Amino acid sequence: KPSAPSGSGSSGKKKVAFVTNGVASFWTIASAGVKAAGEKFGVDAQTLMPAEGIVGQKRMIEDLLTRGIDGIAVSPIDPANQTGLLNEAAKRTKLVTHDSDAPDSARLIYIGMDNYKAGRLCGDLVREAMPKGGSVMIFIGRLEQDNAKRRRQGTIDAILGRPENPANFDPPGTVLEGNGFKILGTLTDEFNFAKGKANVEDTLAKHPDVNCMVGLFAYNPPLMLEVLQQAGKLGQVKMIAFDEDDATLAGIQKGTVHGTVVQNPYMYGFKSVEVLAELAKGNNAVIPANKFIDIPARQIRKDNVDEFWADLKAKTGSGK
Amino acid sequence: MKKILGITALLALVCIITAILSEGFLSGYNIENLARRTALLGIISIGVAFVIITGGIDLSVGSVVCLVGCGLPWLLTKQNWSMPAALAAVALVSVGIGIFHGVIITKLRIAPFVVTLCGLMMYRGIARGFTQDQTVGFGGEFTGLRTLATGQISIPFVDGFTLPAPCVFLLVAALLAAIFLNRTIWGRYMLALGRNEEAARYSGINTDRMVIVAYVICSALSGLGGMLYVLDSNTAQPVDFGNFYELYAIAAAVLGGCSLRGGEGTIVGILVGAALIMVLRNMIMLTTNYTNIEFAIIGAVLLIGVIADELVKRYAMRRRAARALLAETKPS
Amino acid sequence: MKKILGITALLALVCIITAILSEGFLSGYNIENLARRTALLGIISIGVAFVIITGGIDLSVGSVVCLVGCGLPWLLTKQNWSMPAALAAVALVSVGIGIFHGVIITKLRIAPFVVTLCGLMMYRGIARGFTQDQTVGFGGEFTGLRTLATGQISIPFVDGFTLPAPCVFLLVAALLAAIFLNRTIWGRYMLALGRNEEAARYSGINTDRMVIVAYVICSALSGLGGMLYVLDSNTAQPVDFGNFYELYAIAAAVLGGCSLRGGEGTIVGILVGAALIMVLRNMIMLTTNYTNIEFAIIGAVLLIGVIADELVKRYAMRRRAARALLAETKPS
Amino acid sequence: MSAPLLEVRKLSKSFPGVRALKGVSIALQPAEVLAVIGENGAGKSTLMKILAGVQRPDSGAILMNGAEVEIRSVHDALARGIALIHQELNLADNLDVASNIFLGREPLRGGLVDTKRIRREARKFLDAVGLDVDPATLVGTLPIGCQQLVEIAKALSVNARVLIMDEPTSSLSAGEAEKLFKVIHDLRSSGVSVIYISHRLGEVKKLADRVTVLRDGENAGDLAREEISHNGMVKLMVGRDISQFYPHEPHTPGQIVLEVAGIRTPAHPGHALSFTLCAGEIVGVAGLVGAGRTEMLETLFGVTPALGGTMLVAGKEIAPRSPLEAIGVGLALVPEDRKRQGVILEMTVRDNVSLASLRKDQRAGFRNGRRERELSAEMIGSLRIKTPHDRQIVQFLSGGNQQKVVLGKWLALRPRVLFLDEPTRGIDVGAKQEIYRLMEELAREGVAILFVSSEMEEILGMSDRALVMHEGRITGELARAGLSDEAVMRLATAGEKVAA
Ligand SMILES: Nc1ncnc2c1ncn2[C@@H]1O[C@H](COP(=O)(O)OP(=O)(O)OP(=O)(O)O)[C@@H](O)[C@H]1O
Ligand SMILES: Nc1ncnc2c1ncn2[C@@H]1O[C@H](COP(=O)(O)OP(=O)(O)OP(=O)(O)O)[C@@H](O)[C@H]1O
Ligand SMILES: [Mg+2]
Ligand SMILES: [Mg+2]
Repeated sequence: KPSAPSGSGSSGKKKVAFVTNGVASFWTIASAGVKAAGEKFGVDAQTLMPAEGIVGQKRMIEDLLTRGIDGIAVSPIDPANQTGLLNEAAKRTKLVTHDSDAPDSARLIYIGMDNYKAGRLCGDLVREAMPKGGSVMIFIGRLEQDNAKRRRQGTIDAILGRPENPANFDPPGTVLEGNGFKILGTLTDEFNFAKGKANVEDTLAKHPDVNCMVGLFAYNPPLMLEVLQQAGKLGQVKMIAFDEDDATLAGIQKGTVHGTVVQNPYMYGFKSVEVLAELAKGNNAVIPANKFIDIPARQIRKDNVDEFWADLKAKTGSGK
Repeated sequence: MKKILGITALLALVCIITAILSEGFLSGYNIENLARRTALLGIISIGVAFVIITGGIDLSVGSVVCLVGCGLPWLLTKQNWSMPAALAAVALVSVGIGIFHGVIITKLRIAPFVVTLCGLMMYRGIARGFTQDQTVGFGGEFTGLRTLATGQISIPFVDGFTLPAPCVFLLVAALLAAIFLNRTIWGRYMLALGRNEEAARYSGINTDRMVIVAYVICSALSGLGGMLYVLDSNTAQPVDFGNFYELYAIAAAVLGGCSLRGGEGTIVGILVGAALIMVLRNMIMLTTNYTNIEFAIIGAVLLIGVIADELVKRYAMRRRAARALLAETKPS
Repeated sequence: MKKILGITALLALVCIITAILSEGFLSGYNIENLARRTALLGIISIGVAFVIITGGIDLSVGSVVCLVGCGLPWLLTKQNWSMPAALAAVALVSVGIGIFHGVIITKLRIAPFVVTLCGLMMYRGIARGFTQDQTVGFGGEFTGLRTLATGQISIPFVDGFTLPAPCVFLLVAALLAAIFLNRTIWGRYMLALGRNEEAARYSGINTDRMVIVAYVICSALSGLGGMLYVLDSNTAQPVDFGNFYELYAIAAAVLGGCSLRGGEGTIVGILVGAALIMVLRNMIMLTTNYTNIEFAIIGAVLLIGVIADELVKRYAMRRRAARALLAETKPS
Repeated sequence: MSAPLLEVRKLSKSFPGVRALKGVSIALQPAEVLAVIGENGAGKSTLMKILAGVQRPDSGAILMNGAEVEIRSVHDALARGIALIHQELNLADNLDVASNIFLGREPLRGGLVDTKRIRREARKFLDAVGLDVDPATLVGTLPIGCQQLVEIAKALSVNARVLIMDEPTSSLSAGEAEKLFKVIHDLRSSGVSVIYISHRLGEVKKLADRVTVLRDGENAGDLAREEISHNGMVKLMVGRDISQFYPHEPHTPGQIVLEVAGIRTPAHPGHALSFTLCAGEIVGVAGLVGAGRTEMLETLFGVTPALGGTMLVAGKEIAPRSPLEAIGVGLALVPEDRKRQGVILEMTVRDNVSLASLRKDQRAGFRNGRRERELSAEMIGSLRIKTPHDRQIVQFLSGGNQQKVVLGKWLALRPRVLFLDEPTRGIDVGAKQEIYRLMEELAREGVAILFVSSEMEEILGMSDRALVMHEGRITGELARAGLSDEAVMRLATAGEKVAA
């Protein structure tokens, strides 16, 4: 185990870091990819999850630069405003972005997907689950980070049948109608699980006849399942999920969740480290002309859930 | 119980307003939810109230909730401990933390604020350490254990409402706490030392032991709360599970009539305080679409509550004085 | 300055250990980063220290940081206010908050803990309200203004290190604070009333005014800190910008020798305390891969620090007593 | 006759539930020492606080040199030359002596506090009160008696025209008090007027040019210089004669109940304390302030455990490490500082009286409510505690009655040995006499009483035997026959010259 690295070169291995935008189980899967790629490409690869938002992420990146890192992959929390920090990092080391892009910065490449498009996939699942339309409530951890905003907007636009417009933003408090659907609102919980659960419960109290719930952060769907089960409304209220929490996948198997949109966090981690390792060796050919490695999101439904889950378990080694 | 009249009236008012504005409020389902949330907050608030009554403060409540809330599923699902062993472990840790705080505060005479502030940082750090920052939960297992938090007890002759299991814990805890505080010698000792520790010591009270007991009660109830919270939500993330709960708990206790100067507090008041906080949040959810100003509203209500309480007290005192004066000047 | 000897030694120790374990630690780049972070924390810690010295507490620091940190870019970029107007607005709000706290605490006699706890909830709630929970930042604009936080001042004859601009703010604030506290009558009054408010009042001091001034200093420096934080990071998320900063600030002040009982504290000590917290975090990042236990370590160091301080004090006292005993029993 | 320097006309002041002053009038001539006396709660301190700007009156007028003035704040009062030495100590113990003396009136230099000048000038005032400490010493490190002198120096530094002293000698003993009297004489000679409040009537007789007596917030009468006599003052204060002030009758001591051999206190570990105490005996402990008497009692009672030596209670050796253990063997202590260590001010009479007995009367950890009621009723009756009911908050009782509550708390435990530390400190004559009467009764019932007092008359009047302490040592023991003013003073100063 790397216990006390002190600058590049002491162990001979190149050092790269994978910085996330927060602490979440989603990133745990990514860190499995980071580890696997680190072993495969012979680099010291570390996953860092800032617990304190933007200020914490900045501090982490600065300290990584101090440590003498050979490459950093980062998921910027607020790309538009973190350009300065990213450029500073790009000056001192190889910098790539993952999960959330910062196109205006000097990052070498973006590895990930388009959250707006993934959101649209999610919206499509809603329409698929409810061909006749109905009322929908959206749950999400926070609305501040760029990827969350875009994901939600994609979902809304797809449900309402709007054309693609990633720059659009509907305020969370407004009720939106169209295409036979009524989007009742978007509730955030700031990662407070008790509140996340209370949000779902209060929705049932306020709108007893709600038809569909969409959970856009990995932990939202499990909390929703929890509440629906306690309220005896499993299956009655359609559920659309995002990401691949175990409870979500189990729900899809049982049919209580219609489907989920999965990114591929494992590949985010793996690809990021792969690219950084190659760059560190001086191989710049890994960067395509469009400076984008697409790791597309996928829709998982009852028909492909078993295969997906088995694959996931194999990759993260959580099958035991 | 004049002290909690104001807060009870406020609670009633908020309930009435919400009931008028939202049909869902009085539904059995919503009331069950409110009862369960109040129970969870109430349990930790009672704990913190004991510390406040002895003139101390405990800022580590939220972190103990996190430590137990993450520790229990971690032990059960990741370390494969047996259920009794895991329960015993979290109970021991909770009590141990209380003893640790109490001993440092009484024997080394370090301010409770500082000791428990360190606790706030440490216990969450430890939970993040052993879970490796990963979300832990029960998956679909341990449904029996989870009934402790999710179970519903049907009440005879009442339809459409079943009592959530945490309420039973709350009622038992509140009853025991009230008896302890008001009917036992230890309870009286705590009230006395909260007012004047030196005089209590000179009266032959082992004040150090009483203070330690108060911190143990607080940590134990925080641990119980943490267990129920995680059994209820089924999953916990160490970075933010229980964040700021100490502040809610203290707010509930203060709303309920505990004075931070020590020596004052009623258990019923604390329950009313906890219920008020939960009903306020519920109200904002049910009647508006702006949940992000929830905190602003709770903060404002809390502040207005204590200010009104203070002003009413002053007014009452002035009236009493005036009446006494009148009685004196009137020829008898 | 015997009081801060221990903490200064601890800081030196941590620095030496980190320097040995990590080459990067002593690089100009890292020292600049550390200096800037210490400056930012130091500024809000000095503010909170004034409140602590008068025997109060301010839990709203982090929320004021959030309010100003989100408010400034919001006014400039979303509301298109002119820079002087926006700066004046956040300054006014900060000072206004201090007056608000001070007046409620002194005139209505409500515990500072409660008042500022409500502030903690309210100001963040307000920030979340007006930003609609959206991240706000300066984009690529306002580079001139941002120099206040990101600027580097080269020092004559020193290569490879430039002084981060916030350090200038810190030095000015610390100098003014030290002079204010030790050499002006108001500083005296604060020290006196922090220890014995009645004594101060009976000496003809307008204690209420002094308390209000302390809260204003605290809020003003919190606002300054919030401005510098957001100018430094260029962006702020209302949900967690400044979260828990009050606790760090209080921890820095306590580490630096402020007693929560009031009437004690040195400005230099606070700077050392702030630096210690920042160096500890830096050490963990530079020398280990376990950043998630960072908090556990800070909490533990803080606790060990105050315990050691207490034990050393006791030991010194016992030695003095023993010496006195010797002198007394010796025939003169 | 010209207008008085300071005059108060029909001043009234009410607190919630109490009318502290009901139209009180006083007049103070230039260069006069006016004593204001009265029972506890008569309104003396309230009146003085109003004059010093700490509190505002409800109605009435204050005149200076015949012109009506309004005193809105302490600052106002100081500006008009009125300074008050409060009944309780009011110093910031985190600041040094000089800073405390000039607190609120610091001389400035270039906008900053002129520390050098403060220290230099402080020296002058310290010399005046005969306190030989460095002005840079932290006040917190000084013993209570010295702090009281600092407080007096502080009042002198105002250069007031009217100096009010509210029980300045309550924590001073003979030596320091003498110094103070000299200061007062000097002040008078230089034209300053002094209002002097004290429960020690001997002092009043010695000092006062005139006496104003307050009773229940009203004027009860004035005494001119030649009319001042002990009985005259008492009669005006309590409205009746109190004959035979010290009800002492010699007791025949029973068996030895407390035997102290070589006990060392943490404050004075250099000296071993030894003495014995018999059942039914009242033993006084005399000494100057800081002689270590409180320390001795606290050590015997387990508050600050002894560093060595042995202690036998009824023949059984014990070494109490907490009051709890001391109580267990039948000891009880009525502490020196009533408000801090004696009562819990915010609790009721009943709760205070029963506090120490809860453990004894418990039923499996539960309180025995009926027993508590019986106990408080019994104590209110037998100690004649003046209270409307036993649910009254102790804060609202007068000092003497608070002291009786403390006594009641201990008598409920039926102690074998009762330690009393300054049992009559700040208590009016009526209450004093009741406490003496109680001591007598208890001794007759066989309780051994050890009482510390700084009042010479009390020591002489009440002891069967007296121990005298000086700087942590017991310098002598005087049997009743050998008890005299001079003998006690000689031992209390250990042969040093008494400052007079
Ligand atoms: N701040 C206050 N609040 C309420 N009651 C008060 C207050 N101050 C004094 N009192 C009451 O006013 C009355 C007069 O009190 P005061 O202190 O003036 O008496 P005193 O003559 O100085 O007595 P003592 O000899 O015990 O010092 C008492 O009944 C007292 O309880
Ligand atoms: N808290 C303390 N810390 C250090 N020394 C103390 C402390 N309290 C008292 N002393 C010292 O102990 C000695 C005895 O003080 P103590 O109060 O016991 O005297 P006393 O004879 O009871 O006087 P008094 O008449 O004031 O009751 C004094 O010389 C004092 O300096
Ligand atoms: Mg008085
Ligand atoms: Mg004494």
